[in-house]
Amino acid sequence: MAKIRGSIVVDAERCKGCEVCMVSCPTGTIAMAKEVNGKGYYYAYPANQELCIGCANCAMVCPDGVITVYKTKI
Amino acid sequence: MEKELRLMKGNEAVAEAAIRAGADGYFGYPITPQSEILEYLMEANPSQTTGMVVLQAESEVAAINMVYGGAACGKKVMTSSSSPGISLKQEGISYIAGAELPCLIVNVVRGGPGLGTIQPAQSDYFQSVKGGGHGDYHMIVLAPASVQEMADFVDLSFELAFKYRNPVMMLSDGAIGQMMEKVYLSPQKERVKVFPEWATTGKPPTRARNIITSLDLDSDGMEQHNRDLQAKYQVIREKEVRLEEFQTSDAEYLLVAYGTSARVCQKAVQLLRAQGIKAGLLRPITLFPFPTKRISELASKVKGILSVEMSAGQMVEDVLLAVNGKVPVKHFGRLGGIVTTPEEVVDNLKSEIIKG
Amino acid sequence: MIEATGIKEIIKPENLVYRKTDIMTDNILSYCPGCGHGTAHRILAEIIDELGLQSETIGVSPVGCSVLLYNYLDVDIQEAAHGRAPAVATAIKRLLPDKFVFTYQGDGDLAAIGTAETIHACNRGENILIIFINNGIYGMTGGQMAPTTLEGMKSSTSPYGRDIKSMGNPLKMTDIVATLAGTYYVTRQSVHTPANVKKTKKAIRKAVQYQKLDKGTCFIEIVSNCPSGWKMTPTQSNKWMEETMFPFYPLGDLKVPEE
Amino acid sequence: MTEEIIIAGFGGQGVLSMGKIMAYSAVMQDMEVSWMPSYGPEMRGGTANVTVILSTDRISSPIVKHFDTAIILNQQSLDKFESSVKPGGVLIYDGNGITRHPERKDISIYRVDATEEAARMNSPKTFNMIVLGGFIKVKPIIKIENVLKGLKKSLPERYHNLIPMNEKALIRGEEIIKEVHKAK
Repeated sequence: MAKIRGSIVVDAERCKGCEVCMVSCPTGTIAMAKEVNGKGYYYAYPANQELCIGCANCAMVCPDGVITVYKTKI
Repeated sequence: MEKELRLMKGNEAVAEAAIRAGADGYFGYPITPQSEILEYLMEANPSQTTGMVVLQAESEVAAINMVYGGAACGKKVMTSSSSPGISLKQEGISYIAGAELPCLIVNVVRGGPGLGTIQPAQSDYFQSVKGGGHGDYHMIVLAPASVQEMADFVDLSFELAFKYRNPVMMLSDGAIGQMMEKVYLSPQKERVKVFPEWATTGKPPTRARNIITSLDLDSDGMEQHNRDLQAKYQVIREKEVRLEEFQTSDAEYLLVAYGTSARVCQKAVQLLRAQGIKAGLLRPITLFPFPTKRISELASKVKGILSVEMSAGQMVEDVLLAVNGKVPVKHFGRLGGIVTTPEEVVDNLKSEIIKG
Repeated sequence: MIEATGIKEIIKPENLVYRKTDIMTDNILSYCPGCGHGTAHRILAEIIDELGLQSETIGVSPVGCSVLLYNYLDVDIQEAAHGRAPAVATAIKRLLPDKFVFTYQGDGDLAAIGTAETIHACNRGENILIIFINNGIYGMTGGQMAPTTLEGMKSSTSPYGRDIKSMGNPLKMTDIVATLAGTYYVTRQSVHTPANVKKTKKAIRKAVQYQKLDKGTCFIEIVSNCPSGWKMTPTQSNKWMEETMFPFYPLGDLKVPEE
Repeated sequence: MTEEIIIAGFGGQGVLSMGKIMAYSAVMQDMEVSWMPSYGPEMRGGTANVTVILSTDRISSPIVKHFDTAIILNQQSLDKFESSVKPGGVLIYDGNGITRHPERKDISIYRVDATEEAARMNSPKTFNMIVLGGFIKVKPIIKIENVLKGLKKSLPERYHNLIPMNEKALIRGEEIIKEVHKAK
């Protein structure tokens, strides 16, 4: 059976670190960075990228539209 | 095409002229003494002929903001009201001036302050020519003195409004709005189908989006916007002054009056001349821009000037600035809705200027 | 440039499932972290994109936090005076009836200073879409009490909580407009979870269709958060919204067309 | 030639429309006209008056203090406007309901009992046309044929059947107006 694998790209410089994506992620892919971006926010990043299923929940709730989502079947 | 002769009230003439000028929209709210404008338009029902939209708004505030919305689409739109209603519109007028939108606002002035009276007055001069709403801005202000001019100035107002992207006010009063005179109406103009390039009409792929706003949170940007506005007003001051003179060539005494008062003063000049007093009249047709230069020239030739206005003395401040101390200047006018009579003007000129 | 990307082998154009629509400009949103305004803007932009409405859209932005809406959506927009957006939109739609016209207004704008314009535009049945963001507070001016502020809710002008006796009741504007004959579709949604985002998008899509069919006013309330004004983290604010706002402003349709 | 006229009476007597017909008739004769009403709530049941100016020249002030002719239709208006008639001018009044008759000796005074006559003719609505007929007799500035032309132009088609009745009233007004006093 084909397995669905996803991946996200966070425009970290535009991320405001609100964490809404993190709590919306069903697989725990996203975490907040330990360092800040140029604006001083702890930005979101795919900490556990192998868990991502490309569901786009994170992107859908991101108020700043900084997440791009990709998905494929392996 | 030949002009059509009608006997009409000033208010009706404005309404009919708006249809014939090819106006796209009128948004108004009833208030005496200008309600005939909305009534006439509703009865004429131009949506069925020219396609002009006529809407009774829920308030003067809503009406002026409808004008904002329509003007921002590049359409020929207008509203009308009377003094208390114009006060309500001031917020919107400031936004329209700030966003540089063309439109026509007709003020059929009644006596104030407050609810005041429904009779004619000219006590809205300050709020018309000096701003009225917040911020540094000017409307172009035209002062019709006859029913014919109530009609003619509608088209002129739209022309000036679009030329300068600026609101234009026709500052009339209850007397001109309510009285009937002969009027020659221009033939029907086509409504303009081409939109100005700045209008919000839906962004095609061929241009950037159009934004209509008066906001700039950056103070430097806002200062520059203000400087641009002031430069525009300066051009208007230089190019758009309109006035009429009556027996000024040999005048020793000058009356300055606009609108209904100018009509009264014309008769006063006749009465004075019959008594051997060489009086003349200057009638500003534009109140902004004010005919400062011409008044200054005449001030060098006359012995004294009487500024006549149905107010406690508003326009006289601009007359004083123009005359700049060359000769005595006094104000005369009745208040609260009473129209000054020619005889009163004669008496006042004699007692305040000639003997004074 | 900070690296915040996932697995390189998956990140290929043919695998793309979601990216920010081009109708959203690249300007950085002026909203606080976690604010629902951004999400609401984005899904409106997505609808405009998906339905190919860019060249026929004219929006009206309010006064309030979303005053700069015109910086974020790549469509023609007019910025209205506080509360007057429905009047402005009325004229736009009447003069350009083939265009898609919407207003985007907050609770102070729509339900306080603009109450008259809102009610009358809805009552006339103006064929426009009104999007109403209700976060129970005045965000832009610094967290003052709004007409929709809940009983007991603290704001900078109700520092001890909204006292009904002296400050009046929270106003259910959406319930009011649903009673007006001119409204065709009235619904209350939110954008704080993926499921809610989908529902709100669906509502906006419907409103666009109804406007095309000249059905009258469509009114979509989005109950939203104000982390800064509520003095909470974004995720706390969303939780608080579910627990406290939704019971008073329940999500769902208030008026649906008879099909 | 300029004729400055005040017409004053109750609201509802047709004061304003009489002025309008007068103005319209003068337009038919290629004259300049102005019609300046008192307006507002006072029209609804209270007094109503209108200043009509007919002239061969451009009209300056539409508002004047003294009149060549005053057409007075009730006591209140008589009290208010008798003194406004220019010396040598004309005052025309309907005697109906008048308790204090005009007293000035320096003006010509005419009486046209139009209320009574309209009742007798069984057409109270033509009251103001009887008065107008009286005016035309005294001051033949406008011609009856032009009044009728003006009516035809200003009235909607559905009222054109009323024009013959109005013509009758105008002629009756010319017949019944009586000179009370002639200015020296």
